[in-house]
Amino acid sequence: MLNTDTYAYASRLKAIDPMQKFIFAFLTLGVCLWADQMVVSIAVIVLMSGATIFFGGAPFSVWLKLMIVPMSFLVIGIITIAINISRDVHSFLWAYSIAGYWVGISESGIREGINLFFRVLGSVSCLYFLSLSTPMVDLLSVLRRLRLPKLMVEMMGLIYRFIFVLLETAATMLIAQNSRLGYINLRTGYRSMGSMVSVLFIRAYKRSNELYTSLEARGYDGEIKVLEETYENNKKLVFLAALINGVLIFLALFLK
Amino acid sequence: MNESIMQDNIIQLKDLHYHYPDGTHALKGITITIPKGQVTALLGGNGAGKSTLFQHLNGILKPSSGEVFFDGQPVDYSRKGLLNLRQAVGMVFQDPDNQLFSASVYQDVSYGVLNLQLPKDEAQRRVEHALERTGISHLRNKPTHALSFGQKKRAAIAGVLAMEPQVLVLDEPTAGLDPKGISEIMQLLLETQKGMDLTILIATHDIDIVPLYCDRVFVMDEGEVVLEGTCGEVFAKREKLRNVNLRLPRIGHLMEILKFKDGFALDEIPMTISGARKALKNWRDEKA
Amino acid sequence: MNESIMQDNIIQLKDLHYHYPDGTHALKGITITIPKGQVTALLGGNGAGKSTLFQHLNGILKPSSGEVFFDGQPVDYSRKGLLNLRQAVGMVFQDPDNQLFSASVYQDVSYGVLNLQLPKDEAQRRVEHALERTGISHLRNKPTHALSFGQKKRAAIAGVLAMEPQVLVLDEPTAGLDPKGISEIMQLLLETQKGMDLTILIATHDIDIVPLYCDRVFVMDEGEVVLEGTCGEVFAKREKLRNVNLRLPRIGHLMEILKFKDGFALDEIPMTISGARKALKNWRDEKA
Amino acid sequence: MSKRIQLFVGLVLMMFLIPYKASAMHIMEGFLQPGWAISWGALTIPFVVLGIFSIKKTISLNPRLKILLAMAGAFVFVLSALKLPSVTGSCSHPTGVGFGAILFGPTAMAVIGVIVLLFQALLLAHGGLTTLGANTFSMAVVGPFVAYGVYKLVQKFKGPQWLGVFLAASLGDLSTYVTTSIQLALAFPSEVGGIAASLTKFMSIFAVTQIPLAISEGILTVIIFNALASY
Repeated sequence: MLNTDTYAYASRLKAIDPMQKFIFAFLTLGVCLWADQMVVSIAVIVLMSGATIFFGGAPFSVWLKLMIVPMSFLVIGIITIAINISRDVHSFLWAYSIAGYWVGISESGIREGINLFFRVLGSVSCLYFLSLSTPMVDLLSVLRRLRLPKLMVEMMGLIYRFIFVLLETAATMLIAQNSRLGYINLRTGYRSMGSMVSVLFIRAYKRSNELYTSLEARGYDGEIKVLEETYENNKKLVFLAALINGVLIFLALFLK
Repeated sequence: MNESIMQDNIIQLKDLHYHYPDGTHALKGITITIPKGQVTALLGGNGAGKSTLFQHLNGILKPSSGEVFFDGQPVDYSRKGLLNLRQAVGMVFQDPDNQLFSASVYQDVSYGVLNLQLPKDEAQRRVEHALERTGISHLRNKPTHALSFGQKKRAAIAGVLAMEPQVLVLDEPTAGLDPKGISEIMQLLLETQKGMDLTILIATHDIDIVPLYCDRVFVMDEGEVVLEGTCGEVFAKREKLRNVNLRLPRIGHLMEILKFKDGFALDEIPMTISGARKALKNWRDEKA
Repeated sequence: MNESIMQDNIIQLKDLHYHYPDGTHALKGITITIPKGQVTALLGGNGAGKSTLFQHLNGILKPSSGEVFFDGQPVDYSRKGLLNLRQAVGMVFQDPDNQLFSASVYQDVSYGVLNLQLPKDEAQRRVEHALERTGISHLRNKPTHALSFGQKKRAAIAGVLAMEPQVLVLDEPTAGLDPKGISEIMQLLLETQKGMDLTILIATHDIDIVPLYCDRVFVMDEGEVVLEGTCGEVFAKREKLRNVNLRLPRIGHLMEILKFKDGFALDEIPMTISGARKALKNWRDEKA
Repeated sequence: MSKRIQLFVGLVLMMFLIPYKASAMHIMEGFLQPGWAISWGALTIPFVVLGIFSIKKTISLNPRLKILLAMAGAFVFVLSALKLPSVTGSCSHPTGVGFGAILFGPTAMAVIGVIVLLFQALLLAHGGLTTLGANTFSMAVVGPFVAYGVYKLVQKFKGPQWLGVFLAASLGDLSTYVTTSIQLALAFPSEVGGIAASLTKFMSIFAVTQIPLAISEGILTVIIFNALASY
């Protein structure tokens, strides 16, 4: 399982105020979506991956792996959009006829497909900039500052922590089952997975009780309050982010 | 209750009974006093009732009958009373994964402090102090799930110390640690006890650490306290210990055999390495 | 490979390296041979790489480089090869809760056996036998979550024994048990080893049990094997042990001090209570 | 002609057999135009808000449930990270939609779902921020409501519990991907034939292929509930 958080903690951009990183990533993502132009998209890809890899120090191999993750969806999605069925052969660049219908690809289909391809990669590189430079704990503090409901942010913090506890348990149980040949064929596989998941659920239930007890032991009063670390707030970076997006917007308007 | 007892004992349990909702009679008339400023061990096999007893000390469980006194006062189970009690009696649970709820070490340590409604800078000071004392300041920005087991234990202890309790209660603090981890965590506890003027209470079945680090011992079995006293007093009752799934510390066991089976004329049966050295040297010198 | 080696060693690892997907270099060139029919201990602090090593022994993990031999043959990582290997090398995990999945003890013990696709009566015979050997026949119809911790450990062992492995690999078998539980489980393992002609491999940081129950020891640190030999040989390297977060068994520590600091002229440094008795009696008799 | 049919069948088969993961079935970052991203987000918000209020109410009655719900959220995340055993060896993941909806109700699932989807986007690069609204709508609103409704319906007609669980989990899973197909068809209508033609295409790729996986999830969920019942 890929986990971007590990690299976020190691990032050289970690100390920057997460709010700044969040606004920068989201703004650029918005501009990339709005512009919907190959040139702008490619500019965003270069900018964001550059920031992630050169300034943040994220390993190139990890970034590449992340870029491949959505590929299957992207390729299938684009093929589905680009291929059309029609009675009229003239709209296609290339087509086959089946039972009186034509199945094929049109020029505008190809153009739309290519545009979409780069728009998606541009947007995705904005997302990866955020996840490879900002640990989840910092992002939660952004959400808190954005006045998301307290309960929501609290739940997110708890869920995030528990994911790792449960993942570890699940991994150990899967190894134990594999050691006793629990996935030797499809039938035992389903049986094993079913029993593993149910035991995991019961363990999760018990753990939640024990955690509640230990929260109580530290004076729980219905709300989880914690101190937040302070971050460096760099005015120059705000200016830079605005400048970059201004240029991108002009570029898009010029091309339109 | 007279003045002198109030000064010496910080926690008192009087004929404490506890029935779990399913009917299990987990504690059967516990009467003990925990002396202030010492390290007390609660020894007992698996299922002896140690954890159940602990949860009475800061009001997580309420006795079915009997009474709990803190600092001479019966425990007040109102909201405010409980908050005060929980500030004064800090609990460290066996599995740190059941105690650390935040992915950030810093935030987790700050949680209990913030429940005390202190000014922000005081809260920050306490968190820093707890991080330093437990030696995990450098881990403050690490995610909890990236910590080793020993580091998680320290983080759990820091979260409780930050509340500046008077009593620190630990359930199996050495469980799951390797020998170096054990001696480090016990050393940390002893230093903290002196540095912060704490009373420490440890539930354990790791017998070998008891004579090394603890002043007094209670031995529990099936919901009852069957033995109590100093390490020397308790470990002298060898047969009784064996009856409750425990044993002597290994050094003590060797010395016992030397004295009673092999005819070494030792004055007493020491339980620690240093004690055994002294006893054997005395014996050699007397013989010479 | 000649005939004699094939008979003596059941598992051989040759220059085994393992990198976790995140890049951690967990095993750094492990070369060991596990002798057949003995109890071998794998000692090491937390995070030394013991569990990672174990998961190579039944093919859960595949080495990044290097080779694993079972019974003289390199491990075959095909589906069928893994099936045979996992039947032959049984794994018992540290926390029995991670290993018990079924509603009743009987069902759980039969889980692995049923996956071997044996005739029904043979499967039943094996389950009965495993229940008996681990002394939990009377618990067969109990739900696993109603068992005590020690009983759970037994049920976990029974579930592996029922597959009639040649090698039994146990991760921290004594963790979480009280002293009586520890000696019972170790006794059970020794009897099983003799009764079923098993090879047993134990990963542990409970040093005091090693000289009592194990024939050979490997000491691991940071993904490498730093010491190996009989208990006597390994525990003679006192400094090296301390460097890797371990220590001598307490008895050994006492004897070391007596010999080197207190001038007791002992021939060797025994690690067990019976060894210490003998040494001290010898010394007394020589003096007298 | 026959050659052309062969080629077409081959093309379709290839699409069916590409070993993509169910988790990659979340609509990815950047795939939807801003208008659609905002619309689906706006449509989803009321359900999440409703969920928060319902959770608040439950918690005020029993504060323990906050931790339990958080644990359940983590559980759903872990569940969706598991690889279902499958015949072909290609991996697929359960959605946990039916399981969660039956145990915690559809309103709580909207909150748990949006959190899980956000984590999947940020930690695993599955889904995205701008498509969070659309994905939440299909996976944490439609799926759970369908699953819960089906479960209650089977209960009302006194059907056996296993049937209720099976149908809830499979239909919950399936309806999620039908919704995804609709969302994609709306965003990308065909040049010829418009939304209807586009929907046919997306349904055959994203929903029809999901049928065996939906059945798998149904079976697994039944096994889980049976195991839980025996506890």
